[in-house]
Amino acid sequence: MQQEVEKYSKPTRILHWVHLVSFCILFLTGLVLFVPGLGVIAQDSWTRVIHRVAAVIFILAPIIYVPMNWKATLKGVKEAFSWSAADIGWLKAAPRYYFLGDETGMPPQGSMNTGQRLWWLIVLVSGVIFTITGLVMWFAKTTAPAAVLQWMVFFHDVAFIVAGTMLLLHIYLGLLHPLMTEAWKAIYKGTVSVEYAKKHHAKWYEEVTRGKEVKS
Amino acid sequence: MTNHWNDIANADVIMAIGSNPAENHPAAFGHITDAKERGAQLISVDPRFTRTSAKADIYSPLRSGTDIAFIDGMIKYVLDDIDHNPGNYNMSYIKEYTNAAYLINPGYKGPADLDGLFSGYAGGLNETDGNKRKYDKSSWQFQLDEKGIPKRDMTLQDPNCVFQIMKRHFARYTPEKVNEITGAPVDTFLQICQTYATSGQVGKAGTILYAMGTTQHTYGAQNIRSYCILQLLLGNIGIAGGGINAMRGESNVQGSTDHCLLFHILPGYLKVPDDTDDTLDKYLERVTPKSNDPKSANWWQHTPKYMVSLLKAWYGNAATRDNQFGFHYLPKIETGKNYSHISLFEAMYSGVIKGMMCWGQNPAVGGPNANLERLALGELDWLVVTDIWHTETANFWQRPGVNKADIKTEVFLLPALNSFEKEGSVTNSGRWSQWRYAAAAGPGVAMGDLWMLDWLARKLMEMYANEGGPNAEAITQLNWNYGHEHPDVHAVAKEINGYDLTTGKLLPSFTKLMDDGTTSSGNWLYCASYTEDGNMAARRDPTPGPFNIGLYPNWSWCWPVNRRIIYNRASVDLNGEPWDKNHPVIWWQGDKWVGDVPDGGWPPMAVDPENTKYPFIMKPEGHARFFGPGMAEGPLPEHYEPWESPIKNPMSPQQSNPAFKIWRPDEQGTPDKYPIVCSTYRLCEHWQGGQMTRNMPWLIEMQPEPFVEMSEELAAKIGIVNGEKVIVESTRGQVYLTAVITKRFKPFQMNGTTVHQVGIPWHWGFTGLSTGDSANKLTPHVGDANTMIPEYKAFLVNIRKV
Amino acid sequence: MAEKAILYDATRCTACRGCQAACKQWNENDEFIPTVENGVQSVNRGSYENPPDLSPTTWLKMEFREVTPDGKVRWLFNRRSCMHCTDAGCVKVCPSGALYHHELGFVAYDKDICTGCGYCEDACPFDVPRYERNFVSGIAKMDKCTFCTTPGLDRIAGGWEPACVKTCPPDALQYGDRDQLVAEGKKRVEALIAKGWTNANLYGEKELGGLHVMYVLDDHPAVYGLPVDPQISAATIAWQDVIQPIGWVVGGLTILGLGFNYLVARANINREKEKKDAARS
Amino acid sequence: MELSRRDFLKTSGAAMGGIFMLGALNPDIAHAVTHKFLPLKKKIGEKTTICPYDASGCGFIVATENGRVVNIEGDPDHPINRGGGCAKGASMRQLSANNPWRLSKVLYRPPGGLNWEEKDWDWALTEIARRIKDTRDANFTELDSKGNLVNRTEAIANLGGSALDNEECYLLSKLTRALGVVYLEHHARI
Repeated sequence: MQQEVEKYSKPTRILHWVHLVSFCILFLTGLVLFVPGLGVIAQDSWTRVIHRVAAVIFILAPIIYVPMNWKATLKGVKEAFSWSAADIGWLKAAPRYYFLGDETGMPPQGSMNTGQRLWWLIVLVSGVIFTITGLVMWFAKTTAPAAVLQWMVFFHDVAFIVAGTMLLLHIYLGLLHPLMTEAWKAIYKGTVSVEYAKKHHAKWYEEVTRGKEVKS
Repeated sequence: MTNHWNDIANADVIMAIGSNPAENHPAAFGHITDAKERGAQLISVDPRFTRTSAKADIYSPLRSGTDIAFIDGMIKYVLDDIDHNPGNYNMSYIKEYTNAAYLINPGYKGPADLDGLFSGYAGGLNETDGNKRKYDKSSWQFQLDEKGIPKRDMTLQDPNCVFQIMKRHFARYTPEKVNEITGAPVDTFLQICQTYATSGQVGKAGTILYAMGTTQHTYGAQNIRSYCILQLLLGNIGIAGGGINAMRGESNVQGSTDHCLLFHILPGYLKVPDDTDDTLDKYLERVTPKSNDPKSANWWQHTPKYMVSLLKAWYGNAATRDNQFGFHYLPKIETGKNYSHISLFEAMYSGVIKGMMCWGQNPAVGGPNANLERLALGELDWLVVTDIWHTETANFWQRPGVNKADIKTEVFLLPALNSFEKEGSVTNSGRWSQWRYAAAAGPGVAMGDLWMLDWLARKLMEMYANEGGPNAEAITQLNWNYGHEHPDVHAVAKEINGYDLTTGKLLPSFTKLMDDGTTSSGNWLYCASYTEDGNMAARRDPTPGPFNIGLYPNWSWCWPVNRRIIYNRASVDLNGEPWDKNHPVIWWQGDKWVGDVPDGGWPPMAVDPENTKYPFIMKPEGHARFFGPGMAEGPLPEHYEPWESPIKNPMSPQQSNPAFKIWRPDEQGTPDKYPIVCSTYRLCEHWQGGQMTRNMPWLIEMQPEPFVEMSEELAAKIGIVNGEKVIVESTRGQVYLTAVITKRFKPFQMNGTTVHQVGIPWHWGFTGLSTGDSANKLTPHVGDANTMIPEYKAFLVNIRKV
Repeated sequence: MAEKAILYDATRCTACRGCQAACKQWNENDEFIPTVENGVQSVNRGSYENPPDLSPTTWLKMEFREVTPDGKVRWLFNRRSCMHCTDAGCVKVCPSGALYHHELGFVAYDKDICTGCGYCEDACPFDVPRYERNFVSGIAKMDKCTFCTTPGLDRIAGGWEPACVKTCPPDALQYGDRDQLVAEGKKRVEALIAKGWTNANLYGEKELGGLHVMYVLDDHPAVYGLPVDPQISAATIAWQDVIQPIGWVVGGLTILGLGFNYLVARANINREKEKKDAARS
Repeated sequence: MELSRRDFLKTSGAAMGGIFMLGALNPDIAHAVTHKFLPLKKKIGEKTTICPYDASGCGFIVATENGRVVNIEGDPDHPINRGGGCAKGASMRQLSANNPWRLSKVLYRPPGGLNWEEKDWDWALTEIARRIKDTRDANFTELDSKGNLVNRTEAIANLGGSALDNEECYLLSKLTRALGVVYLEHHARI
């Protein structure tokens, strides 16, 4: 039996999945307004109803998660904003790595590699933008000036493009990329193999195993 | 209307005074727009700046009730201008077609000599004794020659001739005096005089459009007289684009007037018999005017033919020479007694009237002094109302603030059909009788008024036949046979037109009517409306007709005998050539008239002096009257103040019209307590007593509530802001309204005196989908000296903040 | 086909509001019936102008303005409804194609496919679209003047003029080929100028690429409450012309890139594997 | 299985990218939704009528379906309004039987009654005829105080008529005169 290390705690995983599902629903019900020709699907506002239900889940999930996982939250947020020179190295090495599987020059990564941290940052920032602009559009539609509402749509849209694009990347890497063999498992079961951890998150593996026995 | 709606487009100048056509006759306003497009000037004279004023080239304010001063001032301007520029006026029209040259009894004296009164007044200045508030008119009469024909001075120089009397009478109405009375700025007034006087040129036309703003005064008829005098001086009567045009307010008020649902006239404007008429002959002798002038057509000389034909229509075979054609079946009124609206409600209030039938009218909102009239309804034993809605009149017993159980009146409310659920004709303001059809089903068990009337009449005939009663034959002998179950409206229309009783054929024209009982006609004016050729009112030929002046001769039918412009023989010169060759109405070509149906087919005056007739055929003397010796309060219009006025009459010590009846002297408001002039009016979005619009959501949405319009200056004085609620009160009642504060009302500046005026639309009442206070709670029970039309347009109120 | 338009001549209009009622009559905007029980929903607000605003059942309303240039009062009437712009902000932002340019030029509307997004409401430079909206669920439908082309109530296809034009008693409203109406409007403006209305102008000839409702005015548009030089908002442009295309490109490129990456990476990994296998063997 | 999955992704990826690109290049193509055309659900035209409001005498055309009014608009052939209609004229459809506030029943309120009672036509008209006869007969003046034959009753008044058709006005004029009514008035002064 291969040795496993815990990558994501259960609450974190639940949050991830709840958020992912709600975001995908939001993404798809938003996409119908974004792609001309798909708009007809949205007729009679039924996609908006779904969008709003999903939005409530999307906003409530972290609100429930944060007080219950205060430390993890702090750590996560801190991580999203921890950037160093090593990240440049990762960016330089990434194309060769992701296209050719060539690990040359890839610096050792923490719990989240540069790409994941970038995604995580986008999730945080766009999440806030989505929430604020969405709430304004929802609750101030009849009261806010037209210009304000239009800029709300604009920023909602910018966030949609950025987050949506990154979501595609995220799903692709998590599900399909030939090298990311255990990312799925990490967020599904919560653990990765030691081998995978060493290879993909060397720095983090060192941190979590320092002074600890690795479970077998 | 002497002319008609489409004809307005032919005008060069249009003056809307006492009217607001953009608001109240909006669809017909298109013809005013057409005229403007062709270069016509629109003048609007109104106490407030209205929707019509918004489209006018010149607007002048005028304090409510001062039309006479304003128009008399214009007449003075024209008379002065005739002295200086006679070439700008149609002098032969004035001399030949009007009574300008007539000589008046030398004993005549006017207001200039008698402190505002005319000669022959029974009382003194500001007389309060009702028996003395009248004139002996003998000094106002025309001088007659040995043949009994009025004497004329064709030079217009004789001091007793009408033209010279007019000059003396109107000289007092200087622009400054006009300003002092009306509040119209002198420069605007003069601009209007100048502009309107251009229509005096030969070939130019000016029209006056008036409505209830003119008539609803204690001197309403004199207001109209002043317009007529101005129009005659400018040669504007009888021509295309001219005339004196009363824009009437209800779809068939013209028709109901023609059929004389009025106490003083029978269908076709035949005078009603009174208690002095022992016999038909005596009646005919009294009411048929005579003329000794062979050149006067004196059309009313045919009265006996019309009266006998009417009696034949009503009583058929029961009307014979032996029973004076059933003359005594008809009621005779008490000589000199008035039975019109105000008198009617006073009689009801005092218990004389026990029962009333009310057909589509809503006096509880529309009647003056509405509080009084609602009380009067409670004095009735029974009341029948037919309508298509619940009205305030039908529901007066459950109005706010009364104990229902205390009101002992029985009320029947009968559901009627509306205009497009039944078939029949209506006559518009331009005298066009137009046929309309049953297009849709009515609600529930609703039935047409014709059906109800027929049912009632047959029931009453049956009852009187079985039970008898006083003058029962008047009912049992009625010629009443319009079919079973559903009366045939065509049978009625044919009866109105009339038959040749010997052949049984429909008559082609009233010229065929006879006084020997061989013809019948329910209304001689409508004879020719339904002939052997068919139903003329149903015609729909959209071609504009001769001379392209928009006569539409084959569209529907117009009384009399499809004559679209009456007095049209004044539109030509003595040779039958039109004054305005661009807009001829009729034209003598060869040996016949071409164009509109001429006002009598006689040849022009200069072409055949032997066989010709004067153009004003409805006047016994054949000439239009500058000087009107039949009027109650004087032969020429003189300014008096409304019964309730904020100022002393600046013209003379005689404060108000000396000849109208004062019903309730103690209800007269005085300016110390009620300093503000108030007027009532209508809105485009509502109609009359509101019963036809206050249940229609689209219209309610546009004008949801009654309001009082006032100037910013008055609002500041009262201390209110726009949209705030106020109480408006007169001695007769008070109303709770929203204030609409507007720049369109301005205080009147009259030679140093400031007078505020406000206005209230009168459409609202307490039933229906949209309710609100009725403006007529404020209006007084006084009326015109000639017509008894109530004085709705000028009375005094006070306004306070709620 | 020649573009059609409406010409509104404010100098002819008497504000009888026949158009306001005829619009409701034809388009069956009579669902709302005020009752005595629920109170008549409209009040006098110190003006003849009512209802207070356009609404899903009021696609056209007349505005009343009192102005006093040089001390003399004027009462100005103005028609407020969809202007049917050529450069129509609403069409630009409508995600479903419910708002579209009719082949005759004006902005037609297919209510059935409206998603209720409300973008047009904010993008319209004339503030015309109005919504019936559930605040919580967001279920909404827009309504505005359809130039009488509502399916089933299409007067234009039937060869009739719009209901408002048809009912206008003083012919203040005209319907016809846009080119001809521009010429007619200019003629009227010249006539007004000749009469001394030096500020007279034809509004809508050039605005937003040309409106399909044009106004003959005897004074500046601002006096009549019309926006001077209306524009599609910066937000609309930034959103529709900049960000959306970028989004399409970025989204498209990303998907293509990922597909490419998959093929390359897979091929490489297989090659590596083969190499390893070869080395092993 | 793997192959088909890959192909699916390839195809859909390209297709999605394609839609995005297409949209970016030409938004109008995507907007070219086919809009359905429905035949007119309202008729225009059927029977002509004349407006019941002011006395301009404007012509209108009423269209009905099964007796129910579906449309009323100006009669374009009519020379006075030329198809036009003001706020009231254009709202005329709300005058029709569709309006729930129209009177649809015969109603009677007894003396001192607190409410309306529903009745039928026969009863109501018979009662009215009875009231008319009784009031007339009890208050009829054949000879006045001066001995003149006057044949009138001042106890019955009749109001209205301007909202009626000419034929109705005429019959009303005829009937009231036959009854001897002199308090006869309508809207002309109001």
